[in-house]
Amino acid sequence: MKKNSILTRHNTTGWLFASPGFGLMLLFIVIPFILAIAFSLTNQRLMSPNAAEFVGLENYTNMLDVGILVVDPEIDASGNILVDKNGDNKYPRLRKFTRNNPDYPNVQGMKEWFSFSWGEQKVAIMASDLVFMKALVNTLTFVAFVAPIQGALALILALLINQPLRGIQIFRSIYFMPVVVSIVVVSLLWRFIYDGQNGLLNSVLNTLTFGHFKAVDWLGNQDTALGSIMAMSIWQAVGFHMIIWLSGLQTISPTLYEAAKIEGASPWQTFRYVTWPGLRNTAVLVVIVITMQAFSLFAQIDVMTSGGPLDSTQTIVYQAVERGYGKQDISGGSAMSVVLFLLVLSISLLQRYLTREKN
Amino acid sequence: MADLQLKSIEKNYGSTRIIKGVDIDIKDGEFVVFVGPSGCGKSTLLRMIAGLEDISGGELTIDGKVVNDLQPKDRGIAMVFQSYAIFPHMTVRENVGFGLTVSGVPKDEKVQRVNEAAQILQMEHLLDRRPSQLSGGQRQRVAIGRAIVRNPKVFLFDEPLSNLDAALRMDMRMEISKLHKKLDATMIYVTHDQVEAMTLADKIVVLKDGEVQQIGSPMELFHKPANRFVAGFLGSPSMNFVKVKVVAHDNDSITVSSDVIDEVVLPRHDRDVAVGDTIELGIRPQYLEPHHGELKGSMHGRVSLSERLGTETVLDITLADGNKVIASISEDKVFEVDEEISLCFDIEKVHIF
Amino acid sequence: MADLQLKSIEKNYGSTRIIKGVDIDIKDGEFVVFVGPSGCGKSTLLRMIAGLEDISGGELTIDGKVVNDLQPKDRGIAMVFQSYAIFPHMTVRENVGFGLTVSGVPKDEKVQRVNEAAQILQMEHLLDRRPSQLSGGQRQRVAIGRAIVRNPKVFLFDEPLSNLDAALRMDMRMEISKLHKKLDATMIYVTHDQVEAMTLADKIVVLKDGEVQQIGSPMELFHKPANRFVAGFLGSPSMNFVKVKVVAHDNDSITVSSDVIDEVVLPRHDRDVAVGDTIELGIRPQYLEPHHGELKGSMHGRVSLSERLGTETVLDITLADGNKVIASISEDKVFEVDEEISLCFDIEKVHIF
Amino acid sequence: MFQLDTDNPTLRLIVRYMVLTLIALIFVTPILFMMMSSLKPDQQLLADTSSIKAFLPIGDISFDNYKAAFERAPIGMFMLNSLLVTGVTVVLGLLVCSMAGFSFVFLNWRGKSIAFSIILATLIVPFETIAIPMLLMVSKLPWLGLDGFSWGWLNSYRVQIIPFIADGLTIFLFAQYFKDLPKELIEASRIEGCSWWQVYWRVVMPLSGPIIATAAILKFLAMYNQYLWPIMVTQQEQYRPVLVGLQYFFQLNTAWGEVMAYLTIITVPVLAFYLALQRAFIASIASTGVKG
Amino acid sequence: KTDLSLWYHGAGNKVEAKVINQIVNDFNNSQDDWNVVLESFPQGSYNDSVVAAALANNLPDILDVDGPVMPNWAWAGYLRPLLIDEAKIADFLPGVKGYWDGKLYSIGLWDSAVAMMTRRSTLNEVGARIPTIDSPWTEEEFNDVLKKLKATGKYDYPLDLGMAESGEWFPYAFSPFLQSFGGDLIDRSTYKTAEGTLNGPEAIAFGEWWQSLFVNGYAPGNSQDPADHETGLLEGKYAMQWYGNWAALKNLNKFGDDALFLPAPDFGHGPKIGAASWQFGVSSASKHPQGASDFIEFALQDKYLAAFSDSIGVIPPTQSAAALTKNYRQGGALAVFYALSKAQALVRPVTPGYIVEAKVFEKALADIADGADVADTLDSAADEINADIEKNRGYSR
Ligand SMILES: Nc1ncnc2c1ncn2[C@@H]1O[C@H](COP(=O)(O)OP(=O)(O)OP(=O)(O)O)[C@@H](O)[C@H]1O
Ligand SMILES: Nc1ncnc2c1ncn2[C@@H]1O[C@H](COP(=O)(O)OP(=O)(O)OP(=O)(O)O)[C@@H](O)[C@H]1O
Ligand SMILES: [Mg+2]
Ligand SMILES: [Mg+2]
Repeated sequence: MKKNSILTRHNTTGWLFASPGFGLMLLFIVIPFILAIAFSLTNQRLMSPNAAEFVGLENYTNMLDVGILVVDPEIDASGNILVDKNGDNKYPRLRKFTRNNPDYPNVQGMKEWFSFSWGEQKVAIMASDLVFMKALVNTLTFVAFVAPIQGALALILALLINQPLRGIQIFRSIYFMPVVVSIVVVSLLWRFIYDGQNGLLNSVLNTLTFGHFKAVDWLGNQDTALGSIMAMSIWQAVGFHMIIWLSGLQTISPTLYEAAKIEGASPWQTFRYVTWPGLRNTAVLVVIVITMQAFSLFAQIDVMTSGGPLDSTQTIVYQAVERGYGKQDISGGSAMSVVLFLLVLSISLLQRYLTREKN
Repeated sequence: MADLQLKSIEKNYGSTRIIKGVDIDIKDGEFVVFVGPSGCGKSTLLRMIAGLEDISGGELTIDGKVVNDLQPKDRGIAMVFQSYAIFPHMTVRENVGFGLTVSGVPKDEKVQRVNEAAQILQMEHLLDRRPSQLSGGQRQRVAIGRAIVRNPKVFLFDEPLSNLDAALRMDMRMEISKLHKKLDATMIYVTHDQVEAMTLADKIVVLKDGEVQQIGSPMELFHKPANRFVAGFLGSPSMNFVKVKVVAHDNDSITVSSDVIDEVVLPRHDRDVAVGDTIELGIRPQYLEPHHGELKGSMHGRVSLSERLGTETVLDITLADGNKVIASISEDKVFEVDEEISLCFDIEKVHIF
Repeated sequence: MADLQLKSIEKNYGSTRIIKGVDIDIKDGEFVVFVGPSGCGKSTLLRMIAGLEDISGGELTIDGKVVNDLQPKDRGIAMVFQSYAIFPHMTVRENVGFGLTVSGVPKDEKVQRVNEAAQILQMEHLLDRRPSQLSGGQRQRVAIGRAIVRNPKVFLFDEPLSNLDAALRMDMRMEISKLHKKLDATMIYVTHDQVEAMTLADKIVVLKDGEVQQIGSPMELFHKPANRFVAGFLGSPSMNFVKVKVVAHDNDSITVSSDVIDEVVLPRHDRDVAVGDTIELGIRPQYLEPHHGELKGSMHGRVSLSERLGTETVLDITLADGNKVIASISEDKVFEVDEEISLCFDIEKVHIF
Repeated sequence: MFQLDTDNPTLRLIVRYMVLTLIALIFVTPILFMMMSSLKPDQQLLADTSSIKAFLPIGDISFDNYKAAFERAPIGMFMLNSLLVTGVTVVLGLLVCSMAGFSFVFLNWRGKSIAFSIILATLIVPFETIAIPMLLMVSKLPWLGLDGFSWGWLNSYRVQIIPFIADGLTIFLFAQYFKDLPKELIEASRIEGCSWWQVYWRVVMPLSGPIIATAAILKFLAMYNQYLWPIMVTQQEQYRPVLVGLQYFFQLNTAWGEVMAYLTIITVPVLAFYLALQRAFIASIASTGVKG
Repeated sequence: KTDLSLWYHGAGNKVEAKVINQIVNDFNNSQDDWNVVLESFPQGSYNDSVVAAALANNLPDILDVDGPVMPNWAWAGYLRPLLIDEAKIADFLPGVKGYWDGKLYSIGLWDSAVAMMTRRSTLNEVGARIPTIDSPWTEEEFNDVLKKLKATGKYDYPLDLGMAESGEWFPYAFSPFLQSFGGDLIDRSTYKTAEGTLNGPEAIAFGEWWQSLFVNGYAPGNSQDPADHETGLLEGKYAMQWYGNWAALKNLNKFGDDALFLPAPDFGHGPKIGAASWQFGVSSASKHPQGASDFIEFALQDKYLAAFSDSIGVIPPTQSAAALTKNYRQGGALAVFYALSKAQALVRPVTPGYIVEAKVFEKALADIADGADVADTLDSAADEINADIEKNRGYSR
């Protein structure tokens, strides 16, 4: 678009065409977002008789502060290290250090995020907003799993659906169906499916294994909750990406397939050498869209787990909403959103940078 | 390296019959060209040989073995497509070696065979480029290289040159011709460019509406077309057809005339005619010799368009009865539009239909 | 209806100079063809005339008025694109009448003018079809109809025929030629097909790398090319160039020879030469007459490929020094590959560069 | 792609259809579950959730839940509101976004690339983030209506429509599509004397059917499923959309049968809309092609 | 007539709508100054709607408010004190009177109560004593009952706490346990800190006990199936259910005389249950506070209180109203709830910070139920509450 020809040199017309759309976006997205950024620098409450005050980056530091605490094992009178039942060293409780202890000013009010042993000592990584840290990790985990899996499944479906079979349109519609249904509705339905005692999933698995399967409390178990939500999210959105893949598939020239066939390529070789390379641009788009959707994970959590059990399904957007609306701390919630925005922005810039390099 | 037989090959799409029982015999090492108007079924026939389309009826044998139900890769064929069908994300080397890669040929052997093929096609310096960095002709060469490297029994080409511009087309045509001589392989070539057909083929198969019109060497077809269709199809500009009435005939000759042609005596052809019959004369534009004015010659008309190409002049001539003929003169001559001219022709070179 | 002047027209893309100061004078009613190799700037020049590209330097006048900064629609031009650019969602009638519709011409007048245009192009029966129901040639006719109907001062064509197949191209070429005669409008036509250029143009402009090489009538360019480039560009197959040494010269003649050419005396051209200079002879393939064996003629070589086209035979000949020349004979003759032959040529038809 | 190493074409076909059908089951079951449950009384519905019965219309089947649902909430009104708000937003959105896309692709103006970057960046902003600032803003915006000038947009259709007319994704989709339109068509129409508006309206839009369908379904989905915003801005029942209506069914004792009936009712229009546009939709995404 | 707008949280509930409409109509017909216009909202999003309206300066004249939320709204300036003669409500249950900062901001037309619902036969089977209001179960007794019930193996779980419900149920139903242990959400003497009350030794004891319920398999955890919660007791999957009076009729219908509604156990500091349900207040935005108050006062008539009770099962706030009802009159099937309310009810902390306290408490309980470390969790909860109080400058104005 460097060209500046008579054909396209039209300042006023250009503005006239763009301004309704662009103006609305400025008014209803950009300005509110700038306001949100402004909120994040104050102690604005959702409702309060007190006027907001500028607090600088306090909301951010409260959220992102981490510290390190090195703890010596407990020692008995004779100087021996105390050992618990399992033979591990016993350490004093961390609340001793983090609560009203002026000797450790840098970890006041913090909670243990995770810890590891360092010789005799225990090194604990402390976070001032532990829930947010978990939300951050969960969100990244969610993205890291959902993006590739959903992308891959969508691709497989697209390949299936790309066959020239009679009635394939019907299957296309069916696979796309979950996309059409509101995610709130879908989440409600899946709560029944995931139920711990007699949910559908458990009974199906039970039947399939002839009763050998032990019922799992899918949403109530720390180890399975996030995974279950991932599975459902993939189920819901995979049809959407299937369609995008399909469009990519249809841009690959059929003669390339014929050539590969004549050269004697197996189906897998055909995929590896013809299909996949032909989908590279599509892949970039799919990854970007999935990533953005995954980062804004909210409705599923809100309806299905409220972030539990034990914060194993906390996510950034859910936290931001919980903080901003539930706890009326609109400045804290805004700060989280800004952090999320910056995170996604940097990831997509990185993605763009990487893909540009290769071309 | 292989001979092919097509025995009453048929192809139906649903209830439409596209190929209507085609018989062709192709000998080992022969260069066969399929020509015919667009939609006549050339590609379909070729693709059936390749195994890309099911054969609806008849039998296809390669080296005496029926291959109707064999997968493409098991037929020992290689194919070069009009759109090249080279893989855009692979280097030339990878493209050429693709068939070997997928069939698991050891690396050393692969390298060697790719190099050999590249040498034959004089594209060793291109091996590490990507298709996007190649010109059209070079791309087509890559496609051919990919075919060569596998040592197929039969090469199939589907209009391999029609995406190239005129000059390049001429070069590549010559290269394919040389390649055929060098490899001595059986080749089947589809085109609708008659120059390609004439220059490349050992044997031309003229198709129309899924039926074979004539099979023979280029000169056989050119000089002895089996029917009007074949006659009109080969040669450029295409043959003029003029309706005449038989005035008289004997064992050796036929005398004909019409409103626009003075009575001429033609050598007798192997065709039964009766006096009063309307027959058609076929005269190639190159054998029509125009002269200014109505001086001599047996046809008369007006120049409606004259195209001077420097070494050749093409005339559009409207005859007295409104029909048109084209004359082509192999030198630069000036004719005025609307000028009256008369045309001579060599009675030996006239075809009768 | 209009004359055009291009005065040192230039075009830069960023720092790249695409058109390097072009001067062309086009008279009212003239048919001007721009030719040149791909990428030489033909389209760019045409698009600058149309107003689709900015003019970076120089002056463009139409009917004496500088139009550099005028919008396309205000220049009184119409343009026909290679890809037809007809609107797929409109019928032929709507397509042809589109220019009139958007400029608010009254309905009656529009109907009348569309019908007129359709009549000129003999496509009245197509008026209610959609573009997808048309063949390539018919589509191009619609595009031309859309141009005609607006009664422009200047018609611009950018390779209008290159998407059509050979036979159709020939027909459409003739139609455009007739159209020009009928409308008597100024037309500018871009092509890289030299046959089109030769047959259509009143005046050919040969471009190379954004510079004009020669401007003149087709025969001027063919018989008196200004340089080697123009000589090689026009004529098919293209001109042979042979390097020779000047052996002697006087006022009327030059004597030359080389390893492969026996001494010949050529008529003097208007070129300064000294004895011992290396010069190039340009000989068109049609003017090289091959003979079997080393009987007569002044060049010697071996046939490396012989193509029989029925009424024409093209020979690829390798000379003793390894260079190649092409000879074209306008009859069907048989030469064997590798046969030794000698070549005669008409010294009057030799060009010296 | 997926070939089986069998030479029996019929068998191959059967296997393919079986695979397709099995997968289809995975996608259709939850929705089937919803529809079947809506026909059952609560007691049975809850008991059935643990078995295959959940998908079968067996037991005590009736439309009582639907009757009850219609009594509980003014479903017709909610539906009308939703369709009105969604319809108007989709239509205006397509217009405004396609115009912006047109401008970005075919016209040149100062600040264009910055504007485009801003639009792309807005794709990343989650709506939850800006809801409160936006609420504060719309409550103070002026409006000139039939009954004169007023301040504040709450409790109206406009507050549900106007903020969502323009969105980055739609603009982006249109821009992508326009880039692939043959440039000659635009140039030809300019030479024929079209103004830019005529180029847009007479040439570009008629050629954009497929992308219009795509954008329409995506926007329809997004709008129809609005929830947070209507809760904040519609204090009067007469303006509420369907998803807010869903809340009517979660009282002290949730009536699951009615919930399922309501869910079924509100899902039907979307499915219908989707199926209507399906053809164009799939064709269009396919033809948009994806350029990197 | 002047219009007065009234917002109510009961959209989607037909019987409730009937009563409230009745009141509105009666009021509008009873005088010539005011015309009350009702707007109903679905309960699930009612608070969000009101907050949004408040932010946008769009509040109605009269609105209803959940009892414990009232101080927050009053503090934020959404509500104004009622213009009602307090003598008129002297005999109302304490839980329905919304006092904050010494002023009456809201008044409820009913109260609710929670009880341990079970069956006589169930307890008899394990030989458990049937507790009474005067002599509730002690902690040991209660734990023992659970243990015995568990040991029968007849039940999926001995006790249904209603973990499937979320939101306000947690502080409403479970904070009384904490209070009975001697802790609280916040130090009620100052309302300035939770340190020591929410994470003191008593609170930790409560936490450990709470966790033991789930560790021992006495109660289903956070992932309880809502369907089971609804029907578990009736179907015999659960032996006891800690639930509100609104579900009592179901049990009565099913079990008849066998049904029992028992008081909360005493964990050392007396048995406690929650109080305060939805109440009516007047918004500060109202231009006609007198008319608004008049309407509320009008609604306080016994017949309406009884009508609500009869239609949605809630507890009437006065003895006289109770006498008019089917279930709560002397000897009525649910009269026990009236008694429970009277004897054990303790309102949730009356402070604007309650909103955050409730959220924090809910999460802490859920986490402990899921196995989190009790002391650490309660510490975090106390910290968060204190931080919130600090951010709001002690919720002073
Ligand atoms: N899949 C198909 N279904 C139905 N008809 C088909 C199909 N493929 C080709 N045809 C028809 O078969 C006929 C022969 O097609 P084919 O491609 O073989 O022609 P062709 O001789 O190669 O023409 P061209 O010179 O244009 O390539 C055409 O009329 C075409 O319309
Ligand atoms: N937008 C552009 N930016 C930079 N260079 C350009 C641009 N458009 C064209 N060019 C260059 O300008 C030169 C002339 O292009 P032009 O299209 O005029 O060639 P042409 O003579 O029409 O060639 P062809 O016969 O292939 O159509 C080419 O070298 C091309 O690469
Ligand atoms: Mg073909
Ligand atoms: Mg060009």
